[in-house]
Amino acid sequence: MDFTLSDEQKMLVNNVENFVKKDSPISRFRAMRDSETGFSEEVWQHMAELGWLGLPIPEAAQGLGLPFIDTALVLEQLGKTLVPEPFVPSVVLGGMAIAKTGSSEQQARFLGPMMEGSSKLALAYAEAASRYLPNYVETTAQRGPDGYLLEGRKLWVLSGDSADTLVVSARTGGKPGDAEGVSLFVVDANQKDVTRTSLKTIDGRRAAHVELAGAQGELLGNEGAALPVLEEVLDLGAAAACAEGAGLLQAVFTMTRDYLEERQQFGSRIGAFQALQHRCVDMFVELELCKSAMLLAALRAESEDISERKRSISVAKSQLAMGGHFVTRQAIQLHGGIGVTDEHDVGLYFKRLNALSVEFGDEAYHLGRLAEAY
Amino acid sequence: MDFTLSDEQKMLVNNVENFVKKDSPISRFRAMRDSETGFSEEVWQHMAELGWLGLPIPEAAQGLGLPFIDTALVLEQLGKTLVPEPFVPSVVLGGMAIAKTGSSEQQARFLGPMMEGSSKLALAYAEAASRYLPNYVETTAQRGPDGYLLEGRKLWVLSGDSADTLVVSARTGGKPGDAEGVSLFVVDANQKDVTRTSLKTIDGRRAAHVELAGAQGELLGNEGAALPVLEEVLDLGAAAACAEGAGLLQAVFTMTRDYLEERQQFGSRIGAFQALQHRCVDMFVELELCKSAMLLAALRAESEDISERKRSISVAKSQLAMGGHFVTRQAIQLHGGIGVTDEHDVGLYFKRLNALSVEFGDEAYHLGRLAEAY
Amino acid sequence: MDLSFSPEHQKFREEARAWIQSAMPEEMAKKASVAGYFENDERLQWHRIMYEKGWAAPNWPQEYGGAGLDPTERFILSEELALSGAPPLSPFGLRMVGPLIVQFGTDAQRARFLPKILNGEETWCQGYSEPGAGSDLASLQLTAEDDGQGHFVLNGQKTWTTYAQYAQWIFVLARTDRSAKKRQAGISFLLCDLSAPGVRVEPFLTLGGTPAFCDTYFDNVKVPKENLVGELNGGWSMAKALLGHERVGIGDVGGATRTLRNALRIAKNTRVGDRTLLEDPTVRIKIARLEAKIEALRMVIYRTLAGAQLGQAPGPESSILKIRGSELSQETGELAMELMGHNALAWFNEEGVVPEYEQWVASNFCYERATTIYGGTNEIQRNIIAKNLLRLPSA
Amino acid sequence: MDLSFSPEHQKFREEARAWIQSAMPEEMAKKASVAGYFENDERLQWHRIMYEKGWAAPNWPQEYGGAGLDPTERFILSEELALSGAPPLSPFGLRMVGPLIVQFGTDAQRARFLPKILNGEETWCQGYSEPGAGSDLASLQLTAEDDGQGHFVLNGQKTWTTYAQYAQWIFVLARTDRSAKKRQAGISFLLCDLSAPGVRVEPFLTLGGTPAFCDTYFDNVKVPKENLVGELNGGWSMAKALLGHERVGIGDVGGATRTLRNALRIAKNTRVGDRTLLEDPTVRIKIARLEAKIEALRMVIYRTLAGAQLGQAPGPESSILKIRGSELSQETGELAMELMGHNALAWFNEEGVVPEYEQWVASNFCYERATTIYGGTNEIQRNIIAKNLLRLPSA
Repeated sequence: MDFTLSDEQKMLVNNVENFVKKDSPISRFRAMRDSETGFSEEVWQHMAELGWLGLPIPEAAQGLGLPFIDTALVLEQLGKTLVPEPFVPSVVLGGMAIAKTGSSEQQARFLGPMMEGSSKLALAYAEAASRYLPNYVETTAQRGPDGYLLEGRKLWVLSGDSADTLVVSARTGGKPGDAEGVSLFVVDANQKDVTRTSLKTIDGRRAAHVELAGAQGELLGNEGAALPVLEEVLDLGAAAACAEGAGLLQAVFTMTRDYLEERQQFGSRIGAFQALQHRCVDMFVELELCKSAMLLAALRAESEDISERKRSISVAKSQLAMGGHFVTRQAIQLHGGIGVTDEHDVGLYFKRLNALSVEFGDEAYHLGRLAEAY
Repeated sequence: MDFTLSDEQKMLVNNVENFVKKDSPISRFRAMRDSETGFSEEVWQHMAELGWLGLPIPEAAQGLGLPFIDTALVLEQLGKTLVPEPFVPSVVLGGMAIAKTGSSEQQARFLGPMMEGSSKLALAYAEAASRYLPNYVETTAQRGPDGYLLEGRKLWVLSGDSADTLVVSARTGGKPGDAEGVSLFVVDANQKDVTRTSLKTIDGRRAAHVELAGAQGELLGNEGAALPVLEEVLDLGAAAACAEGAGLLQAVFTMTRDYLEERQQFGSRIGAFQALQHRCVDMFVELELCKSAMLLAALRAESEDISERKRSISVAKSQLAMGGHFVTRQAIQLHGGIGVTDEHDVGLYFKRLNALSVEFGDEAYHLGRLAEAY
Repeated sequence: MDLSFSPEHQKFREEARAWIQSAMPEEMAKKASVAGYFENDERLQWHRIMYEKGWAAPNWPQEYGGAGLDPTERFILSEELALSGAPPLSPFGLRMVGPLIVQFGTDAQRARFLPKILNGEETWCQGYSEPGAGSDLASLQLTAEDDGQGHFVLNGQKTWTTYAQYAQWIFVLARTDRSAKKRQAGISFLLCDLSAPGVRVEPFLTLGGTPAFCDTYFDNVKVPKENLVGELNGGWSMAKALLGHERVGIGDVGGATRTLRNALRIAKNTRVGDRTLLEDPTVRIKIARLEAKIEALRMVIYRTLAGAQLGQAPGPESSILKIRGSELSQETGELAMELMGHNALAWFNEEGVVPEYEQWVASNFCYERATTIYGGTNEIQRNIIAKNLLRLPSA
Repeated sequence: MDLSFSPEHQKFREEARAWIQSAMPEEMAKKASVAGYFENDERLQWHRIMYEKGWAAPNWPQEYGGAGLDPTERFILSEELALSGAPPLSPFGLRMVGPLIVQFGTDAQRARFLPKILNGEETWCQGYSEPGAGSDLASLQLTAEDDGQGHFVLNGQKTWTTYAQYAQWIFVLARTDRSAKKRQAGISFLLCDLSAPGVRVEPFLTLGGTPAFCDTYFDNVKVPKENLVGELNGGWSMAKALLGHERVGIGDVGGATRTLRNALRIAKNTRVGDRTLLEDPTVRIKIARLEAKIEALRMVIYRTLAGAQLGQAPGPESSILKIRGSELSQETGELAMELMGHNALAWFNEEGVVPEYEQWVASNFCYERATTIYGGTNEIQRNIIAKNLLRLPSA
């Protein structure tokens, strides 16, 4: 076991840390959330130039091919100021789905532009009855003369409003709930048979509901065999949420600790009150658990032992929900009145944590998945 | 709505309070728990003389016929020093089962001696696979030439070791889990086809496993129709547990509060430490909820609206488990080292609460029962 | 002992429920059925309807326009209102400054202010908290200097002056004697016209995205001396009395009950594969646990209420209402959020994106974080109970 | 970064596991498999077996008989021992006074005491707490007066001298200078023969019904001066160092893991009607929640361990181990109790009344209340973290 960072990792983390501090303080997120897309195209291009968009993409597809922990370390830093660019939807979800299933030609065609910043990807898997189950696919794909035609409705596609290219799960066989018969398709988001509704989310970002009315789709990988990859990609998403969550919680914890030191009431700094001190320690306990669990998730996200991967991800994701809700709710409580205004940053973290705990499966879903082994 | 006690109720409570203070301090329970039966026959006779054993028994059966709340008020006082005599098994369970199902002749024959103190009753309903379900009866009763013969094994019959007469649920028809086909029988505990194993329980009391190998039983009420009454009696048992629990929690709370006031560490009374003050307040919150919920249970225990009765009992019993575990566990924590010895009384309350939270259905069972209405 | 409401009270409940249903305009009823956010004009509209019915100020003495209801009827009415989802009437006039003026005001003050509070013509807001004086209200800094010409001159800032942007009047605690030794001394209770020169109101959004909060700034604002309520420098005890009012929050389980019912509705209507979410035993048990907690607290309320009906002061059991009531408000909202799954991501989108009964869940859930903070944080409540009720030693 | 154990360490784990299985006598293995309570002679028997293997004192320097294991091997060994359910070796000699004598003792003390601690010939107990000095250890009252004839004379009482009835020696903190201004000054660390005249040991039962605790009384007990460890009046810093040792509790999730596995076994084997308890989703989720909590804490341990392997001092993450580890010990036991249903009523009955894997659950559950108390209550731990690590202001 070894949890020390390599020199390369240190440099990477350092670069992101500097970027976050200088170029993306929390005030930038606050400003962006009222803009149309919720993020800055300019910053996105900057991220592309820095090479970040290729971090986990295999070298064969011209990415950096770094282990997922490196992406997680980057996301942990980005989480500290809630950097709003669609890194996870485009790189981790859409990008890795194509990297894991696409032909060399497809990888070059879709991932190249994504990594260069000229194309954005998103993953469309959730549906009205799927909740967090990737196998409950009611959207269908029928093979036609010019490829596949997709029919159905995908919900809560993260950053699906600004993506130009969607990776969509659809059923080419079997019935909803079956493991077999799920396929992945690349879908041009701007074609006329795709209708998107842009949605604001609680964390000041955007998602889309996507109506597919006979939309053209291009098959990725083998027909009907995509469920394992889809699960793998969603687990990467969960690991990404854990990583971003760890950074977020560190930031909100520090903010709260500092507030306890600085805020005066009853002639005393409120951090001197034992009941608040103990609460702060309980927050620290959960923070440390979330930080450790995020390492577990990131280091096992690519494990070849699938049950080990799922178990680790589910441990970390449920820890993020349990610990994250506690830390962010208490952060607001300890801030008192200003904590429940939209003015103070603590609420931004609170809301983002709520989104992270839902995305890629909530606590109940992941505990249920853990229990499958019993 | 009215929660004031009538003059008669005040007098009754006052009598029991005096008895508890003078004749049954917690030290008496401590002494009794190592005796053979766990209680004092002399005190039991005294209770009979005072008329307490007939409190909820209908006037038609020569009891006092008082509403169940009066019995609950008595039990609340008895709970304060963990008075160990088998009031609930004999009066509330066995007694009320016979009162609700027996013929006048049976009531006179079994309840008269019970109220006089010359006979003790117990209720045998739990089995290996029943958990808390009264309808999962595998014990069978077959009609023979001289009445019914019972075959099966009943577990955790409270005070079943010292009772001479058992009320036993057995199946005269249907299969385990069915509502129909459950009957109640009076069984002479001393007949040769009944084998009892006396058991020590966590709360220093006694129970028995009862082997019925063709034991003679006398039918109570209509064959196969006893489930509603059995449920009713078990709900009375649950209400009794809530009442005793409320008294228990009041006592252990007061003991803890006083300890906080008296114990010195770091040159200060530990009750001055804010973290412990807040814990104590949280205990107080749960105590008040348990006290209020016990009134709900006791006042609705005899409600003619069965769903209202079940709902009220289940609310109160799950509150007792939730609040009671919290209060007693924290009572030990706040007592520190002496709290985890067998020497200090706080542990006696802790253990009794554990028993009360199991008996007549635990938190999960009662929450499940609440959810049946959804 | 008796747990049932008297036949008269049961009848009153039925009447109240029926009246609320019939009195609510259609649009309002629709919003009420999904626990939506009401705009100011909707709240005023409902105030007027309640006023016409005579129920705007159930707690006031009848001579000033009170409803003439007994404590149980008042409770029933507030519970039915909460369950109906009707717009909550602004509490600052009706439940706070109004009763205070009744108790401590002059006849002239009563005549000037009470009728317009009652009929909704003048809306009030509360000027207690300041940026540096939240839990520690006694450290407030807003000054009120006697200008020798019949006025107090206000300078400073109040915050969390909820809905000040819609209000005509504000009641403030201000420091009239800066030399007082005890921080609680030297504070007076003043009534200030928000249209007076020098008053500036700046609304800001709550965590729930709604425009409920304001900062209110005072720059040499003149308040006529006749707008002093009670004794000069005697404002603290009145303020505390008011906080007590605010803390009781006796109707709180109405909101939690309503939110839990909504959670049940969400569970029933949410599909998970071939089943509904409500078929999941883990979901059922979560709902049931909150039901048990709410019902246990409801019994505490009933005990308090039965005492009040007999004219008794609230017993020790009532001290837990604020703490547990606010916790349950939050826990029910948290459960509703959890049950919504991905729909919990939704934030102020157009109708139809999520079912209408889910539309306001996230905003309410966020705003409800305030319930364990306002009216004295739950930590302050615990301090008070530890000291005053449990008599634990002080450091 | 790498989360896997090295092949060498994996091999060590397999070897350790295999050795434990083969080395345990049959009767002991049976008890171990059901987490039973071990009598003193069984603990001693296992001590001797571990001693023969060279693993009695993994933390000691090799020159005094340590096992020569690296930090990860030591962790693996302690985890495998915990999972096996083997009798825990008495920590007072091996993990507490032994290392202290190594660090602060004289050569003569090392030669006299260490070998017999190692081979189990002499068992020790700990004399820290007193009736009036629990969390506030510095207020201890046991006096040690110099008799001018080469002895300290002990008078007073120690309590929670766990297993003193089986021990030959006790190490005590005693007040050697009553005039010291700071309460922590004037305290010395002494080694006392329990067979010395004037020592009286009175065992008493724990909440779990087991005879683990004792009061130990000292009535003019003479302790030769050569049994002073470290400086005269310098005992406090050594005592604190030891408490630190006790607090780390790095192997704690071994016990919680084992209890959770037992809970799973109970759920699998408990019938509820026509199903097993484990088929109930609400039960599954309860087990899973604790699994997630344990595994998250295990990662914290791994981080600490990986640092130790590199010779680094424990990082801030390690400070949470005692708090969370003790909570999980309790929560797993609470769950096991819940799953047992009526069987949770059982208390020290004969075999067969409940399944053998349920036999000790209730006793352990009760005793585990101590884990949030001993070695510094969790409240004290929070005080320490708040002050030393989070640097929150002091009152």
